Amino acid sequence: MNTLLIITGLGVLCLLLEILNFRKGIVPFTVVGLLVALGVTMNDYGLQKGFYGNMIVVNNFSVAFSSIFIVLAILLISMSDDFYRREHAKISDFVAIKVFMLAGAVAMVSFGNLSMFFLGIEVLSISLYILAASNRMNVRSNEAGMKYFLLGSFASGIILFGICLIYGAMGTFDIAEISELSSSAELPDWFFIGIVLLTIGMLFKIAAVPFHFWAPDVYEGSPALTTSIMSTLAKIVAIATFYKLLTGMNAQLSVAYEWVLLSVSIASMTLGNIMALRQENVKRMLAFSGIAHAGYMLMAFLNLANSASVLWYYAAAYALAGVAAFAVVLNVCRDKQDENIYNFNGFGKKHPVMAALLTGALLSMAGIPVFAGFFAKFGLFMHAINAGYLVVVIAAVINSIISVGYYFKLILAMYTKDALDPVENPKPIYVVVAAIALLLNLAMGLFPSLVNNLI
Amino acid sequence: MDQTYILLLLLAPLAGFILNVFFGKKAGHNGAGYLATFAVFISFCVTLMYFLQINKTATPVQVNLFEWFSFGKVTVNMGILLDQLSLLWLMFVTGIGTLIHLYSVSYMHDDENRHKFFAYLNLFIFFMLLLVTGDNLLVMFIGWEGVGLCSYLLIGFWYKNQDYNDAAKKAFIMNRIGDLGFLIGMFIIAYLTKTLDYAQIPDAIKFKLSLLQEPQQMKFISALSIAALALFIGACGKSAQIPLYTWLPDAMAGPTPVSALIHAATMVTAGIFMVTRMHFLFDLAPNVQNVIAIVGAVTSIVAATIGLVQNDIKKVLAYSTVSQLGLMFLALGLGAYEVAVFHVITHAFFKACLFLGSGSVIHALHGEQDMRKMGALKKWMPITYITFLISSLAISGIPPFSGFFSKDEILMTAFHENKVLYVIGSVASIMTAFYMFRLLYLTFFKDFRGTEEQKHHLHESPALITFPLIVLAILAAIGGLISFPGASWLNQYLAPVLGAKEHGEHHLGTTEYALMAVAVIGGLIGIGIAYAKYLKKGEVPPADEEMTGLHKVLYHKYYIDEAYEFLFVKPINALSTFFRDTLETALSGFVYGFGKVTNAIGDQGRLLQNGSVGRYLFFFVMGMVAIVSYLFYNKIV
Amino acid sequence: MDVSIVLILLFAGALLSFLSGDKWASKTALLTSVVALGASWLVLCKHNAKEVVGVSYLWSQKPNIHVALSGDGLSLAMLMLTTALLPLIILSTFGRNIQNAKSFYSLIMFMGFAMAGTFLALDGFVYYIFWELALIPIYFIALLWGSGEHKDRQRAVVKFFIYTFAGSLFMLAAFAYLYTKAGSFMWTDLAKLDLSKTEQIWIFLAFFAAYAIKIPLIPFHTWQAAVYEKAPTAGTMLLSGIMLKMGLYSILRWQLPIAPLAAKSFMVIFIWFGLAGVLYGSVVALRQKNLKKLLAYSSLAHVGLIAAGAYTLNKDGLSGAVLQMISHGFAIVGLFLAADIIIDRLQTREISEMGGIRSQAPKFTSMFMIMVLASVALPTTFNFVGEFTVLYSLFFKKVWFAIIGGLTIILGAYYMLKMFQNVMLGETNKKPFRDVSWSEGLTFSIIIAVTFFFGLYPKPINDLIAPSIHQIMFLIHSGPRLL
Amino acid sequence: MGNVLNQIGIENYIFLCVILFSIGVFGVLYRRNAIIVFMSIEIMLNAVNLLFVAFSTYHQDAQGQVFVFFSMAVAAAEVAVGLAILVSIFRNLNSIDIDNLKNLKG
Repeated sequence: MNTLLIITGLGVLCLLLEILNFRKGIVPFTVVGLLVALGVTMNDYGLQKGFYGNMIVVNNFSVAFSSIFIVLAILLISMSDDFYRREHAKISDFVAIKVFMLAGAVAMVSFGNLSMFFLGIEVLSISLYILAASNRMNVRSNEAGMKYFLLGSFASGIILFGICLIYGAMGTFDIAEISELSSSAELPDWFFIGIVLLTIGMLFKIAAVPFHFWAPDVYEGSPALTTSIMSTLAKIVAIATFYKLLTGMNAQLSVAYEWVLLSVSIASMTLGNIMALRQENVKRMLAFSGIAHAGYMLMAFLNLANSASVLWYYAAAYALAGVAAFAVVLNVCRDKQDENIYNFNGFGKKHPVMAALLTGALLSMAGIPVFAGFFAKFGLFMHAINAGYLVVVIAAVINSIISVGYYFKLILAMYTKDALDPVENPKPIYVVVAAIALLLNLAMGLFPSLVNNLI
Repeated sequence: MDQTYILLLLLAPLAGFILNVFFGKKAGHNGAGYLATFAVFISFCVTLMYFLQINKTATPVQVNLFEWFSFGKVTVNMGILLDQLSLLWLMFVTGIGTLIHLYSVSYMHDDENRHKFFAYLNLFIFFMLLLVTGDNLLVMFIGWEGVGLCSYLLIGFWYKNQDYNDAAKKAFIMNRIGDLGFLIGMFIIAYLTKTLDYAQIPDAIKFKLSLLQEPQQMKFISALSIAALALFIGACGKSAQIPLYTWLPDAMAGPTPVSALIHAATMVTAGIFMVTRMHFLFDLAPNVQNVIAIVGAVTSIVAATIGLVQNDIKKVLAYSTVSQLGLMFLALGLGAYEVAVFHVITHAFFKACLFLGSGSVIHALHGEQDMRKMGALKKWMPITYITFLISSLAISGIPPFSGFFSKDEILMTAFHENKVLYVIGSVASIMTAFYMFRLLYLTFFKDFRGTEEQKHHLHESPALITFPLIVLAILAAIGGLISFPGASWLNQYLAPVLGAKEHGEHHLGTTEYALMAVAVIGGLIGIGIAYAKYLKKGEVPPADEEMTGLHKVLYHKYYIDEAYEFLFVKPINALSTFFRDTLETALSGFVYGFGKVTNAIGDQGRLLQNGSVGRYLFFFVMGMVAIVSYLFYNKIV
Repeated sequence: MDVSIVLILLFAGALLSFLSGDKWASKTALLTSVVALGASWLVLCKHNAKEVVGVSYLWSQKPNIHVALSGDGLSLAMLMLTTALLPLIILSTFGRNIQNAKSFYSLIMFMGFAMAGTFLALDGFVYYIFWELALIPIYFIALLWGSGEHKDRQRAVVKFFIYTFAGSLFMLAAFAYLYTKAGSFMWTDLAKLDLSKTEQIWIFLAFFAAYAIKIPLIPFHTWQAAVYEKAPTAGTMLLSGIMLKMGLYSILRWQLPIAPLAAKSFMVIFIWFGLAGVLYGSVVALRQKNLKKLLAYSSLAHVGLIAAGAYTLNKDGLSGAVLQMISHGFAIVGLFLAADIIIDRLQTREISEMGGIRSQAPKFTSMFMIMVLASVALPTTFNFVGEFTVLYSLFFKKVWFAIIGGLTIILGAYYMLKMFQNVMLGETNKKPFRDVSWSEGLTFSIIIAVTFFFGLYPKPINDLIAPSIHQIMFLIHSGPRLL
Repeated sequence: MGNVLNQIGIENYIFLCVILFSIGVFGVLYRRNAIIVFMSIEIMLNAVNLLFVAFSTYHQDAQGQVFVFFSMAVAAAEVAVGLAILVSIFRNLNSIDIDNLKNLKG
């Protein structure tokens, strides 16, 4: 509960600091503030309590996810100073929007009421629209913002419709009450239609096939830092929220519904991986990789009970690896026109440490031990087998094989090609962020029991 | 005590090998040679000691050195067995071995790698000793493969000539074909009897047979027959029998002492040794014995016919060796093991002598081997000539030389068993007499046909070469005494090993004397034809391109090598090329194909993502419709 | 002291090599690998003194994962193979000019660590981790220090990585399935599982995908020759000497005990897989123009025989397979060292451009010859003992198996001697050829010593592995299922 | 009020709103002018708002109507952002046709 207040307050303070002409301090201040918020959040672990008439419900699920969101936000925001060095005057706006977005994210995983959910998702989305289009002079950024906005608000409309039908069926927005009512025998059809519409809206947010089209374009066009937020933080926020929606409302999922999720899952991982193979732009490639990972994560939905930990573990492993990877990408493409793969040529010789970090991050995403990505993937496999869906496991296995193809394309470029540009010193902040993210990722690997026990 | 002596026996040549490998080059000009000779001589002395001992006691010596390894229910020991049979072999292996080492000291004196040569020779002796003395089939197999290796190394000793290397390789591979047979034979025996020790196999077979009923007994025996056949295939490889004989003539690429030691006197008789060793097995398998006899007879005649027209002095001797080995197998196939052994021994004497003699000739002619370029050598090389003559008479079966006795025994046995085989053997003998004397006349008589340069250098070989010749010639002359018809020391000596023979000894009746006479006459006919053709008419064999008809076919060895090339080597190489170029590429392409297809789909997929918001929205709505209608269809909503 | 000390030492070796800098990396790696060898020797002594050297720590309660390291004879034998070959492989690189040496040696040591872990792990999960970890270093070794056209090399290495990774992912799925059944990854628990035949078949096939590619058996071998050729020789040695043994070892340790029914029902098919490899590898090797490729195909033929032996499911097959794994490990490292020496001196890989070396380098020739002879399994070499036992096990199943498998002794002799002839013999080569250096000579000498020692006295290894083989045999044949 | 709802039936409200929503959807699908697309989205949102109100009455529950305020506020914010983006697009491209946005593809 306090988390939300602290984060929102922090956002407002950012704007105030700008007024106080204290620009240089904004990012460190925010990071410190977020660390406090992280502490406060983790302090709530084990708590099970509703606030404000159950608008906000704190439980292990929300704490676990909020914590990882905040960690990601800290890592991402700390790179802002260098990233926005050309528009440093507006740094407060950029940081504040990110912080507000984080508030939306936290609201999305700790809602106890559908209205809170809706507000959260809108806060998050609108912040992202702005961030996507934040490079005003760049047509590509404009285009990304516009595409994201159009499709996103369309999806918002559908989500809203879904909420409306659920409300119509239940007469309440309160999750707990809906959960109670949904176990009663007679339910109007609207309820299910509402669930389906919500599902579709959320599938859009996590960029699952066939609602994924926006993702590659938007990721490519947006400023790189925004892309990194979208592909890591926003993605796992959406997936966590989706999970919470389905479990929270205690919707008895039918077999047919599970088959829908299954098909979407397989389609997402297959399409994501195959399309990623031929991408030249790293951001775009990672966008498709994100689609594939969304597909993997949907495997956790095949049997909702007990899969929260698996999902958290996967999401955290994926996002941390993503942040590490993007930190390196941000550094490499700092002064480049685009993020094409050839920018990475010879990087292994130029900056062995950063190259190693990127390699580690990619290996984690590919699911190779000892990185957390491996344990996460394995946890998902076991979960799916337990749920009795061997098909999806086999599909995931085949997809993992394909995915190696493009992850290693980048590694190959770094280590085997000759550099185009002279050596330049890496900015320490990116190294630090990447290192921290990867270390966290590795540390998770040492505690595979988190897969089952956290939530 | 026995263990020490046996180790001395075995390890002396091995030590010689090791010392020569590491220090041979530094051991002075002839140091390596004398060292090697000494090493073999030590073995000879130990052998002699045991040989004298066993003549008195008639009890074999058996020593287990250590446990080697075990498989199935069989445990294989590094065991040494010195019985009558192995000691007999040891006697001539080490005895002739010593002589040939000595001979080589002079023969190889100007070769830069002589220390290696002697090292290999020592190694060969070591493996040969192991082959002969092992108390089970696997230890024999070590020696079996080991001598094959040394044969390979020595044939290809002049490694700069790739033809020689080809010959060496061919020898090794042909032998390996036989070795596979040997292996399979061993497997069957191990499987059926749970042992590979010679001492235990007969008992195990008897025990098994006593347990089995009639039909199973037949099965058991037929399985043993297959084992016998497989072992015989092994023997074919090592002892150069049809169809695996073609390596032996090519093996003449090696230095002449090698041909004498390995490819005439010792290694090639290993097959006969093995069959004799396993005689109880072959006795159980009459069908296999028939096969052996037929193969032996056919080999002897085929090789003899080829030998008729060869012009390379060593090639003639090589085919003669194959032919004689065939005769030995003929005897083996007829169950007359002691006769075969007898011929092995006499053959070792005269064939070693012949090879060394030819070596002496080649030495004198600085490497010339073509008989068409020799002649009249007896003038310059009397000792060589005389020893050569004695050995030729021996091999031609002219009494009282040793070959007469042993060959006559074989033919006599054949006459009693199977007349057809007798006729084949006799014809082969006549041919032998012919080509040996053809060789003799072409080499030592008439005029010298070589260059003036060669003529200028002609000289008798030094004492180191002639001494072994003389010793061997004496042995070739008197070797027949060990199994004098009617009072055979050899048969008695071998009786404990080979058991009481149903053949027994041929008691000398009219038939026997008649047969002897026929054989002698046959030999004389052969010599006579050679005399008429080459001495009287003074013919010289035609140049290669002038040959016609049968002569040409024979000269080209019935085109067997070409046939093998066409039937086996070419197809397998073609297959290899096909695999390498086509199948590998296809398989590899198939695997890459997965990647290619996936990439192609990826490329096509990119067209779907055309950047149009309208299309994205359209797919969005379509997806939504699809999901909703699917759920409706399943009556879930 | 238990087996984990060896792993720790190897890992420390990787770190130290990296930290010691380019100049000292090779020495550090050699030193630490020798220390690791010593440690595994001590562990082996303790094992022989009937002390328990295996360990098991609980890593995570739920999911139930143990860091369990086996201390039985089979694992220790393979551990000895790894730690004994590692110093030799490192030694063989001395005198070569290696760029960025600290990473190179660090990766080699790390790979040794991962492979040793694979041989030791008794918990399926930990085993899989080591299994995959071993893949990463060899990928980089082959990619960065390899030779040949950059594009070809990249193609070959990436294919190798994806291919083997693909295979192992199926194994991962199988482990996931097994865990849902057994609630544990421990080998003992998995082997105890009473799975239905269908389940066993699928699990068997999933494992097979991983192992057939790793070993490799035909037709899954297409990565092999190219990678062996392109990788630096140290990498090739790691691959052929140790890494492919991972697959063979895993057949014995994991595949057969967990899915014995499947192994029994399809025994003939899998024996044929092995035998087909023997024939195919031998035949292809006959006409290879490239020295390293030729050795790669010879390796294909040998491992085919080993796999066929393992799939016979009898005692001789299994123990013969282990013996041959070890002997092949030494022999192939020796052969690749010889190949590396030639390639280093002559700067070519084409056999047609070689020849006439013997007169220039007599010592080298002798050593190479002995390696060739070991490879063709001449009696008294270690390889003979293994090959003989395996062939006997094949004979035990069917005579034809032994005959076809036995063709290896003919064809093997053919292509090896042909290679030797074309590479070493003939008229003296015009290019100068330096005889073996001290480090090369030492490496050869050790390999030769091992080859002959165990060729004449394989009993120590036989005694070491016998209990493990017995246990595995028991698991395979004694139905469901007691341990 | 309740009577009216009873007379008409809640289903009909749903149908109406679905139709309105669909009109919005089709508008989004068919129109290329960004402003009109925005308006179509607004129609979708407002259709839902209408339904919220209807349900609110149906359930005799004020929450639904409160939600409508939320959603209207959110919609306004959304459109504000959208228009801002549109303005910068217009500055860069001199066009507000969404079909011109095809730089990013593949």
